[in-house]
Amino acid sequence: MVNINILPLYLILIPLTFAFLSLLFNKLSKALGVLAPVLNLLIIYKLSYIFFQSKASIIVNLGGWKPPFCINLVIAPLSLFLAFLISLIALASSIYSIGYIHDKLSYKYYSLFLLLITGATGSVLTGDIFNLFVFFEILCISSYILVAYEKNKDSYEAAIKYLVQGSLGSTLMLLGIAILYGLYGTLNMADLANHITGINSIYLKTALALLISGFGVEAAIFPLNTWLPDAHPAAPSSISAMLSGVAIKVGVYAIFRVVFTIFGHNTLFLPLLALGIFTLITGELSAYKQDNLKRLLAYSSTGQIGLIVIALSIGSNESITAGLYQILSHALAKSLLFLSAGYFLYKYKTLAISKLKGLGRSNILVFSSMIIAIFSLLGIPPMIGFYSKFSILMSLFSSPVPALYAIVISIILMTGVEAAYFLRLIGSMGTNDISYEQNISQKSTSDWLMIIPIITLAILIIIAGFYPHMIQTVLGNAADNLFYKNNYVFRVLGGY
Amino acid sequence: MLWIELFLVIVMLLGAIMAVSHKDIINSVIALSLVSLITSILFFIMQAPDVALTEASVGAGLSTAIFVMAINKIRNRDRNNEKNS
Amino acid sequence: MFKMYIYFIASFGLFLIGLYAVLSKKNLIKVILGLSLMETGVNLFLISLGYVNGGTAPIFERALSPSKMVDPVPQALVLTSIVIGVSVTALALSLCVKLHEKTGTLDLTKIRSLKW
Amino acid sequence: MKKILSLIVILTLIVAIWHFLPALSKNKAFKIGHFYIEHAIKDTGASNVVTSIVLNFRGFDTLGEVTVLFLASLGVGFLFSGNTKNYKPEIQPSLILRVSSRLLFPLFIMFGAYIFIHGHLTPGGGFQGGSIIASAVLFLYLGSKDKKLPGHFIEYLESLSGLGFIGIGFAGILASNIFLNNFMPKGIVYTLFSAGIIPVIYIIIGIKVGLELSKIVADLIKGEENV
Repeated sequence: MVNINILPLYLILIPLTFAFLSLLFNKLSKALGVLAPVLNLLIIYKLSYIFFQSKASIIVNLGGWKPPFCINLVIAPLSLFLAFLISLIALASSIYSIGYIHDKLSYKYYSLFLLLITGATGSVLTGDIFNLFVFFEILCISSYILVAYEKNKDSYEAAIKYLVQGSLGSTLMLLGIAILYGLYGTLNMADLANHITGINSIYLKTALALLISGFGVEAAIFPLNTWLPDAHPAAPSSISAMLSGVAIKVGVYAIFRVVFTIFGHNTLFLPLLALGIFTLITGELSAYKQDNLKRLLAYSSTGQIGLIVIALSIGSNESITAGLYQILSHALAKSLLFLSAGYFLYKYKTLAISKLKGLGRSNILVFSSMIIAIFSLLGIPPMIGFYSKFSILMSLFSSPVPALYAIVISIILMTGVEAAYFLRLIGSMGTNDISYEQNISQKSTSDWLMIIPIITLAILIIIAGFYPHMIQTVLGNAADNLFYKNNYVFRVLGGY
Repeated sequence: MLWIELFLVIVMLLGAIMAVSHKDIINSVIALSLVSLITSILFFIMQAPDVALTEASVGAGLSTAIFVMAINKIRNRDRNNEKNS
Repeated sequence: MFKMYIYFIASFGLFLIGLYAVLSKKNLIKVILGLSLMETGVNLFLISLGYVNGGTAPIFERALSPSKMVDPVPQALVLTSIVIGVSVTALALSLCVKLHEKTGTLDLTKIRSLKW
Repeated sequence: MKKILSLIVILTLIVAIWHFLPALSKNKAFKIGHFYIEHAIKDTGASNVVTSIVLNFRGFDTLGEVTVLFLASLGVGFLFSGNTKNYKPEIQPSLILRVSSRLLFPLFIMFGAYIFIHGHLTPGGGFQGGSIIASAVLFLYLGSKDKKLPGHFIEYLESLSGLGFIGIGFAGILASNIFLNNFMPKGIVYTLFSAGIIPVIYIIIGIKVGLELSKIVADLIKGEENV
């Protein structure tokens, strides 16, 4: 009964409608916040089922015109994968927020949360560059407000810093789009890709630089990531998980959609490789010194983003697969860690690692999930993180990268640094001597609402580690979708 | 026509420089409003009446009002703080 | 042709003056003002891209040929970007007011984490 | 430091203009623009091409744009949710301002409504009309001694009109399986009742934008809690 050609649209419309509804029916807002990701997951399941039967991407044309003249949604493996990731993390974080967010304005929280999902899903699905800009703005603006949700001095500072840098980025992005429109008179990504044959003229270079720096603010690439270590810790933990697990990845996706699909660049992209290495090194080195748990996780996020950018910018098919793999493993592990950091903040009102000493033993479920996530981030064999890191290194060796050994050594060294601070964290939380006096409130249902998403994510990390080849195949499809621009152009413009 | 545009652009750029460099923030906001207004006229000259209408009502009107209200709030609080201390 | 040069200088002038304000000003409201200027510059640039010498506005009248109309697409885009701009400005200013409530200052050099 | 910065800015300006002038002066053919001009009156029935692009060809952008404005009003409302006092000006408005603001308020509203109802025929539309309505509200505030907008009620109306926009798009799905399709009869061009769903959407947008911007104004002008 359901028409395939409009089904993908519901991925955007459901969270958007629910965001409006949650202001109308304040009592239902929690249920709506959980229901939207669930429905989205069901739709994605149905869509991927259809996709694996027909092996053709689904193009949704809005408004009843043919692609270059209307906005279209492109449902291909890559966008399905990212939409799946968004809905999954959103589901975990929305269940968690029922236990975590208690103030009386929480219906506004859910409304903003749903709009965050709308923005992220929309920018992943859309096939029009100006529409991408609009959805990106929805994503950014809702995260500015959510960062300020705690309403204290730090959160206001973080939010305004994020806002200024973010809107600077979006202005640059708009200028880039304007130049592209001026050159080719079209806004559809596939149509643009059809026109652009290589990054040869100064205008194209300028446009590319503007677009990368615009999306790079949200993606937290090296010179533009000073907002991240303030904004991620200042947000409520459920939102930190969303920002770190989803929002940054959407930025990375947008950058590489522009570089690979629109500009058709399909070899090593040196500037981004260099920036990725800088991002990795600065992120991990600054994480080492932190005592605040969430700040440490935020810096570690920038380091991991550096790794993802390195993998994607190498620009071979395997390396893109590896980069997407790393996106998956990092999203799962980092949102788990942020959620559990929020759990400790909620229970003990502190985030200082020195004060959390020895508290791991009394919260054994959360603590063991944290250990699983950390092992996955470090790349210890049975977890999903091992395969992603391993395949990044393998793809590095199999492609012509300048200063190959320097890059490999820096990645390994940075993994060492990462291991040092994470093992310090585990060691300090798992010791026997408890320095901080415990004032544990009795276990309530809201505790369990927070613990269940954390454990579920941990189980997912382990299970995903058992099926590396299946994930590799799926992500390989997604990488093809990003990499082979002619296929994409053909699918979208097709009969035109 | 050309000279009118040239004149408008020069006034606009001067207004922008004044908006950025003036010490008193209220004057900067008024200069910003002037820039918006001239931009709106330029939009009209460039045959974009829809955008000109939007820029005039949103950019020159409401945006300035929002700026002034926010600055007013900040100044009131400053004054109250001084009175209290 | 000379006309295009004027618009071009105007839009990039606004953009760069705004960028200068964002990068170098200490007062937070000035920074937001600079963002607003940049936004205006980009809008002017977009509209001037679609301009045709001697063109007419893209609104049909009964006795008007559509052949000399200016490009309507940038106008639609600018409509969107103006509205987004005013939303961001309103949000930024209310964050400023709240920040001032907590810290008592809007000077970037005095606020610990706001150095960029 | 500042001087270096400004020097860099000026240098960039010169370099940018030097590089970009030839590209601009080429005056390329705008591909999709011509399509829209050709098809606007035939296929959408709106004589204002910009309106037909904003609401029909690229209507999804406008849905996003309305959402951004909704977000802003939600955010400003959230940030000032602690302030519950009414607006009380320090200097009382004069008699002339008080009376004229009340007299002119309905005229302002009418003007705004006129602009968004005629969006498909003349310049202007939902956003412009909405912002004029918001300035009417601002005017009312300036001429009053003690005023408060019903914030929660406005929030309801905002979400309702947002749902209305989605609902019209959805009606397109029911009618012809295409979201935001212009399924209603196009009518006679150049008359008020033409262009199918375009005037309906613009009225909804006008109401929504008017409410949102007035709510932002009201939130920002409201009294302080702890002063």
